[in-house]
Amino acid sequence: MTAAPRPAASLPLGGVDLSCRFGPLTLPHPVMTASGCFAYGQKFAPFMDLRQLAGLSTKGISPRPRPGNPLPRICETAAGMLNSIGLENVGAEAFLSEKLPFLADLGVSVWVNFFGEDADEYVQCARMLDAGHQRGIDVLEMNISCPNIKKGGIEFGTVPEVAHALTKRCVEATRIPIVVKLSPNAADLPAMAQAVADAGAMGVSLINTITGMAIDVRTRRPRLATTYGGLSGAAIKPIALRMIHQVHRAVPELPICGMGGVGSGEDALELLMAGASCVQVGTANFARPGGALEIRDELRALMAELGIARVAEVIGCVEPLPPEPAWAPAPPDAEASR
Amino acid sequence: MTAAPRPAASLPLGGVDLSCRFGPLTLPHPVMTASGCFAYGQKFAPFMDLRQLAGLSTKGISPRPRPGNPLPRICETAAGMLNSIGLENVGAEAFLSEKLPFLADLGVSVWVNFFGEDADEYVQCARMLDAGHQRGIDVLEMNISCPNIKKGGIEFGTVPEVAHALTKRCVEATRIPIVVKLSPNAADLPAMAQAVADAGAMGVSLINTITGMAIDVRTRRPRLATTYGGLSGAAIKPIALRMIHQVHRAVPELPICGMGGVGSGEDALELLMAGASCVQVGTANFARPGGALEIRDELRALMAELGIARVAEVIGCVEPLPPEPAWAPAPPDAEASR
Amino acid sequence: MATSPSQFRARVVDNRPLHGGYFVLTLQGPMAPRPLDGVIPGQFVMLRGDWGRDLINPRAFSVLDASDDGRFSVLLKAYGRGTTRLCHAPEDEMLTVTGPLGRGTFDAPTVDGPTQLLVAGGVGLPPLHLQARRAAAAGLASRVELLYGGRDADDLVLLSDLDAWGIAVHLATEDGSRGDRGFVTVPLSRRIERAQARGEAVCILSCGPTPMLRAVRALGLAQGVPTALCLEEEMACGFGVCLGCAVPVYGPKPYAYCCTDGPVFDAREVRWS
Amino acid sequence: MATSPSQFRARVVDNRPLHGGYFVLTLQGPMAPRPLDGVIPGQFVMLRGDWGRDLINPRAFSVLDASDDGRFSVLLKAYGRGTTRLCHAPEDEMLTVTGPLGRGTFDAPTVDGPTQLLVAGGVGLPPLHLQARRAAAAGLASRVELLYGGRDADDLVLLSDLDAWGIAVHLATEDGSRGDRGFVTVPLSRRIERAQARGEAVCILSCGPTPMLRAVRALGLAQGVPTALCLEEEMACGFGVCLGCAVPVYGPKPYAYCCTDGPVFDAREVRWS
Ligand SMILES: Cc1cc2nc3c(=O)[nH]c(=O)nc-3n(C[C@H](O)[C@H](O)[C@H](O)COP(=O)(O)OP(=O)(O)OC[C@H]3O[C@@H](n4cnc5c(N)ncnc54)[C@H](O)[C@@H]3O)c2cc1C
Ligand SMILES: Cc1cc2nc3c(=O)[nH]c(=O)nc-3n(C[C@H](O)[C@H](O)[C@H](O)COP(=O)(O)OP(=O)(O)OC[C@H]3O[C@@H](n4cnc5c(N)ncnc54)[C@H](O)[C@@H]3O)c2cc1C
Ligand SMILES: Cc1cc2nc3c(=O)[nH]c(=O)nc-3n(C[C@H](O)[C@H](O)[C@H](O)COP(=O)(O)O)c2cc1C
Ligand SMILES: Cc1cc2nc3c(=O)[nH]c(=O)nc-3n(C[C@H](O)[C@H](O)[C@H](O)COP(=O)(O)O)c2cc1C
Ligand code: FES
Ligand code: FES
Repeated sequence: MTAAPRPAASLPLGGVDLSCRFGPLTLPHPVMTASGCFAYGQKFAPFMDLRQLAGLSTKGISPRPRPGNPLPRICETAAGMLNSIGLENVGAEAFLSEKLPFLADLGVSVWVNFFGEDADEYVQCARMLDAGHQRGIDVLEMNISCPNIKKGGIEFGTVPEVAHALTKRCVEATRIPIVVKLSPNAADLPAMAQAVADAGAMGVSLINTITGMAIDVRTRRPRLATTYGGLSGAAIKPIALRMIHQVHRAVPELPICGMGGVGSGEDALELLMAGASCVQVGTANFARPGGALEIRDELRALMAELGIARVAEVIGCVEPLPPEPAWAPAPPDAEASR
Repeated sequence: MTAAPRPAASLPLGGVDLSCRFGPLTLPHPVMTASGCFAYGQKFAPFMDLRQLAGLSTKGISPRPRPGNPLPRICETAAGMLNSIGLENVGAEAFLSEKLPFLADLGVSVWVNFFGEDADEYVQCARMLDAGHQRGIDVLEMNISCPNIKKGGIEFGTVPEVAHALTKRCVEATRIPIVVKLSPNAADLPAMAQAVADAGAMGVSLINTITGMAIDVRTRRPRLATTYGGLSGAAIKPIALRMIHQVHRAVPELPICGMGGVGSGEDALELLMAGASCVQVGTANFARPGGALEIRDELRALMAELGIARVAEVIGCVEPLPPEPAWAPAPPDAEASR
Repeated sequence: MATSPSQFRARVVDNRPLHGGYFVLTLQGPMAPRPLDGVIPGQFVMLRGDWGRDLINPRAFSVLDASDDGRFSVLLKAYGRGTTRLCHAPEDEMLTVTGPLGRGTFDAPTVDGPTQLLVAGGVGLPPLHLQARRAAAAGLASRVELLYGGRDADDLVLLSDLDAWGIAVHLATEDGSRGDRGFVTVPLSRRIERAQARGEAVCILSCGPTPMLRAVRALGLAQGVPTALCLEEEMACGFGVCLGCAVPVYGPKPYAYCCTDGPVFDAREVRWS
Repeated sequence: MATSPSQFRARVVDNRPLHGGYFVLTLQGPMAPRPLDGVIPGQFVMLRGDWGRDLINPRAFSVLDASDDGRFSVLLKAYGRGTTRLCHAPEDEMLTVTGPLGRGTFDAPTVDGPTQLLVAGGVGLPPLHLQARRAAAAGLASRVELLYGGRDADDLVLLSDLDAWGIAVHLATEDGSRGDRGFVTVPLSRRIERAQARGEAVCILSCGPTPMLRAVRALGLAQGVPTALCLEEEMACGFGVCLGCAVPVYGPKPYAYCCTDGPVFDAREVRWS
């Protein structure tokens, strides 16, 4: 316990300004909800005032509707869960006509998560969703990291050159800014981030779920029909923090939307300090449908307690611990102190 | 919940044969203890009968002694912990003279975990430890995956060609069989496993800790002096299972020593079913210094309950769930059933 | 359909052990509004204690009863980690509750409708118990009958309620210690045969372990008896957003959702082998 | 040094709230052998409840006292998740205990040795409290004095014990509500000055929050008073195998281990800035 607590005068709640920027976007606070964990928003209306969110990311959209994977699709693990939903969604067309109007009306930042089964489908999807430009869609969050579809997915997410080419084509296909959601299964995240930044991405989202597995020893079967699924929740927060920090250090000017195990205001602040410009709440929405706004309130209270007036102050602010005094066989002033 | 429990007559405890094989080795049961979580064994003597272990893996040994990293070196996370011990160890020479005799006397399988700061040091270490051939060392567990040293480490663990070359040199440097401990941070585990198998490794150990981070929001400092550390414990079990399963499917003849979050007999059985030939208990030793033998007993009881007579029966036995009946707009016998 | 769901805190006011490892957990929810007013048999709640960072998702439990003093109860049995904790929840512990959830529910019995055969097993009793309670309260006790199966006599709980409501009960136990020896399908097929012999219209409403539901479904389909199944799928959210609780179905789309389309489904619709 | 450590189960027989958020948790361990027989001030135990898969490692607590009926106690305050749970551990809860741990401990006072100034803060009281208890039991109450600092009067606990044992006590509180206003170093420097003025040999034994220990160390080194510090480092195992609890030191090796070399260290040896 060598780090002395940083002395800081606490602030009144009102002294905290939660507003923040994500590239060109201005957000009222840094707490959004994550793709696949918030459906298309509507179903949370009984539980929270959706207009108070900073923004939300929709379930991943593909050019055509998809039915999703066989069941079982989810299973709980230690401090986390696995899912293999299979990117079930209504398809771009139905999204634009049936879901977007509701979202556009909310006045929050709407990020449409999207993907395709191959590169052409990605581009096609970006082109289709371009119809939402200035009609409610603020960001296209390009998911190159889903472990749950057969073709594409993983490969786009692990090879920088492939990701670069794909991003470039999608950026050219739409007027809406693109944020690329990177795969935590990639060996070199900074290279991936640089590659998509060079291709014109406005920012990156990280992390998506990490590929995992669970087995029912009684039936000798995997607990998910697809054998593998994506691990999310508190268990992965340390990995998310590391990846956000690595990318922020390597490509400091690239805004990062951080996610992975955020379940409290303190978790959110950790991600911001690692280098995220805003955060998304995923799995925690299931247990606490109003959780994202509670997390915003906790963040405000914690910032007040710690004397942090503005979000921008702390983005990526974490610094190495001071070095220990140099080792020597005897204390420097061994004689003096006797 | 579609998988019906597999019917199996339960067995008396005595009807369970826990003995198993790891390549040429015969083990009395599949539960060993993991490197870095069991020191050099002695300190567990007050808590358990060490002779009852299947085997143990020592703290990672380098050619010269190492002092380890500055503090803080550990921190707890959700269902897991981060460590950055820095591969502190007594060095190969002191290990052979001071630690090995005690271990050799135990009559259990002694795996000496080792590493170097560069390729030459790896080879040097393997050569030095070769003095333990038929004097107590059964396996050299080559750690190419430690996130906590500056040079080498990670790179050896993520590039198949580099791992192949390193393994080959070490295999040639010693008469003791080599098991390579792979890095979970590699993007393509099966390729890594194949590469080291081709180079003459007797088997692989997986997984080592996954690189992670935690931040103290009050001090704005990382919770570990080295910023990043290795995540272990229950939180990572789903990732361990996936990697073990992937490698076992890709290189079925290669024995796998599995580890990552084993804390119960059921966990151990899960890893065996995913494809491990034996398991190592790591982090769980800290809370339960006698835990490895309790886990062995739980495994025996669970196998008896499930009617599993021999360990070999279940290694890699997990099979996909049966497919759902094909979808159709109407039930196949819609009329008949009315 | 009951009111739209909300999330609220509720206090454990009673956690009564029955025999066979079952517990009736009674919770005190808010009074105004009472979130579970008008709850329908088959609807459920998601429950979670202040369990920290493990056991991250809430657990689903059918509502056993809800009264107008804001109290409601569920029937529990220890299955895994979550239910084990709930079985040991002490008085005054606070739980987080989401509900009422579930849109597809059991139809109420009617004077001239088919006799409803309520087929229950294990922790599948609650929706049928509530169905019976409501039937009795509506003076329709004779329009429902409970067929109830368990491993042994100990595995059959809350039977005195059914007696008190004057509802016919047919029992089956695997070890024959009470009622028919065998599965609940034994009295069920006998009852269906009797109905068919005398031209009585019957339908099946069933809830219980999946193997039981499969057998009930097969029987219902084979005999041409309209069958409604209350399913249990693994759930993360309970309100239609995680898409984890997919139920394979025949119909315009290959999957329906247990939490929002169900938990009650027409047996013909369910795509089971 | 006490007997070699073991792991055992112990039952909560009392969890007594004091003021200021402190609790004295008393546990009943096995009787034969009694694992904590002969425990030495500074030794500690690792405690963990049946907490499931989260909070995976046990927590370290100095032994406050151990009696020959197999009971022993620790002083607690809620700090994070683990200590919060322990503060709420109900009677009869079973905990897993490993101990006694720690080799480096406080030297016992002697008739002709230096006066031991026991400098305590917060939850650092137990080793010094036990040291004082043992001194009194050995008829050496006059050879030890307690210097005890806290935020306010509420933050100073178990003082009546010291009174009963006839041990001199010097208090300090940050808000001045009891004893000197300021840190415990205020009465400590006065006491050292007094000793130096009259040629009295004194030594410091200290345990408390790290910032306090840093100040005590600085003072001890500056005044040339032999100073023993009982340190708290984050621990996973408590018995020398995880190597997590490194303490930077001067000496043949750059690190010593809090759990096996300590927790008590010579202030000169500790490599702190
Ligand atoms: C609509 C509905 C109503 C239910 N009503 C009742 C009831 O009245 N009484 C009762 O005792 N049980 C009921 N169940 C089952 C109950 O939800 C599970 O037994 C419980 O979730 C198991 O949790 P666990 O932590 O004990 O088990 P674990 O195996 O540790 O749980 C791990 C995960 O699997 C899920 N899970 C495991 N088994 C089931 C299952 N059979 N159904 C759904 N999810 C499961 C859990 O929710 C959790 O997310 C109901 C389930 C559903 C879907
Ligand atoms: C030798 C020794 C004796 C101690 N004696 C006492 C005592 O008598 N009474 C008392 O209340 N506390 C004592 N502590 C401190 C106590 O162990 C920590 O406050 C406790 O571990 C915090 O756990 P938590 O879950 O509440 O905090 P969290 O912050 O949630 O814990 C997270 C992790 O950090 C570790 N940790 C956090 N703070 C400390 C710390 N200060 N020291 C060591 N580990 C820490 C925990 O063990 C855990 O692994 C002692 C510590 C040591 C090393
Ligand atoms: C059930 C479920 C479905 C998800 N679906 C998507 C998706 O469609 N597209 C996507 O980019 N991420 C998806 N994710 C990943 C989350 O958006 C998020 O990146 C991840 O869960 C980590 O955050 P968390 O730990 O807060 O959940 C999904 C996650 C879960 C749990
Ligand atoms: C404190 C600590 C130190 C470790 N040191 C080593 C090491 O020296 N060499 C090595 O190969 N693995 C080391 N490991 C990794 C473990 O051997 C094991 O692979 C990993 O912890 C996963 O298993 P677990 O979840 O059971 O702990 C260490 C792990 C921990 C927690
Ligand atoms: S449980 Fe989440 S969609 Fe049904
Ligand atoms: S706590 Fe593990 S070595 Fe000290």
